[in-house]
Amino acid sequence: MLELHNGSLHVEDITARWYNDIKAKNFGAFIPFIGIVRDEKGIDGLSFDIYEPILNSWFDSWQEKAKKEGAMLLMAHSKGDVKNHTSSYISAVVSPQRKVGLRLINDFVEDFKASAPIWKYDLIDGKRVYAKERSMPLNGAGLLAI
Amino acid sequence: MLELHNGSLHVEDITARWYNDIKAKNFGAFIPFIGIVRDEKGIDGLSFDIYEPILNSWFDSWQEKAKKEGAMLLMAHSKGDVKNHTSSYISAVVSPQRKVGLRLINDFVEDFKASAPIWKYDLIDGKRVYAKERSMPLNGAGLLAI
Amino acid sequence: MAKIEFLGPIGKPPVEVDIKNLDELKEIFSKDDDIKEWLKICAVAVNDTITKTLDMKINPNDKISLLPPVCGG
Amino acid sequence: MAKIEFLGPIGKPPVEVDIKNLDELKEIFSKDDDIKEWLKICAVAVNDTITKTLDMKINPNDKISLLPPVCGG
Repeated sequence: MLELHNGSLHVEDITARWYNDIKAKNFGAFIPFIGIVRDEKGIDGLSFDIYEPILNSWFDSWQEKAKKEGAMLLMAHSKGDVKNHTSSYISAVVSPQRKVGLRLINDFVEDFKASAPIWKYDLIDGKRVYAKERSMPLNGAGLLAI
Repeated sequence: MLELHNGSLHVEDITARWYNDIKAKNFGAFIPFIGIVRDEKGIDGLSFDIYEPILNSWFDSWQEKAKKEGAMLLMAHSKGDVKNHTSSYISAVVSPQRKVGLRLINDFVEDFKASAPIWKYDLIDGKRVYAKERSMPLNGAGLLAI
Repeated sequence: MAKIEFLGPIGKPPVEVDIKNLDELKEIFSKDDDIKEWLKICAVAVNDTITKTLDMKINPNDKISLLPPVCGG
Repeated sequence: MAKIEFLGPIGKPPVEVDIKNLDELKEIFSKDDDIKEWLKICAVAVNDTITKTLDMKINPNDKISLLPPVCGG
């Protein structure tokens, strides 16, 4: 399940809801990865744009992959502004097996960083500044380069 | 920080407390691993014995390791009986860096399984049955073997 | 006419173009100095699937999206 | 006298023994059929540190712990 929220994520509510949804489903391991906005380089926070159609298909293909290993993925992400010291991102794996779960959360979060169509901006003096230096070109980038 | 609880862990309370403790500390990533007792082989739950002096020194040595990478570890474990579909174990890494955090939670949980002096019993018809088949001899086992 | 969307930080309103494949789109963009720098680093999706081939046929009503470098989380 | 603790599932009350090293403990245990099977799979801690050497000197008041195979989580 993929959910998008306006602004900061309510981490306690989301993880508690997920935990209560899955605890009786005999999975064994629940591994959330929670991203928290760091106060650095004088930013007030981050802001995000998301292209939902491709995010959804990217997530669905990972869900299929997880399903083949008996696992399930959950994800929440913020749209718009997220202040320092609040959360913009939670990914979680539920798995019957510890090792599968630990491998999946690693691979899923790494591929999320490389492939999810989400654009990050630093919030500086009330303005959005594209975090170009920290961003990664998608696989296939440069197709129309002249 | 290592905390031991009698019976099942209150997952929502523990993870919310940890999250609130660390969210303003600029770590960036918070990765809990939550173990949930599976209903299998006709058990009603699990039960645990813990040898605290060695568990504490094992945990402290991992905390030192994490500290050298700028990260921090948190752990909660149950003593005594834990019913199916409730949690007996939470380990968490907080890290400024995603990759360090993901590697640490993997290595910490794996070594926990191999090294933490905790004994597991299946609860079957109100009796504790040592989970011998799933248990691992500690490094150095057999020293006094005849 | 195919619709071209410029996603995220590109900050350019959508345009409509009359093209039969992506090669023709590249030709059109070669005259647009605003977009040249972005083209080097953007991936291209046709109807929400990222494509890696320029000879892809484009139909009227197709949606073409330019996706700049990403940084979720 | 050193104190021997049998941890977890061994389910045996502690005993006190008069020994100068772990080799002597091994000798004493060789006569105890109850504990023989456990010895093959148990690690041994002296004063809460797991040891891998039998010639370790044991002092009076030392605590020796037998730790059977573990399975936390």
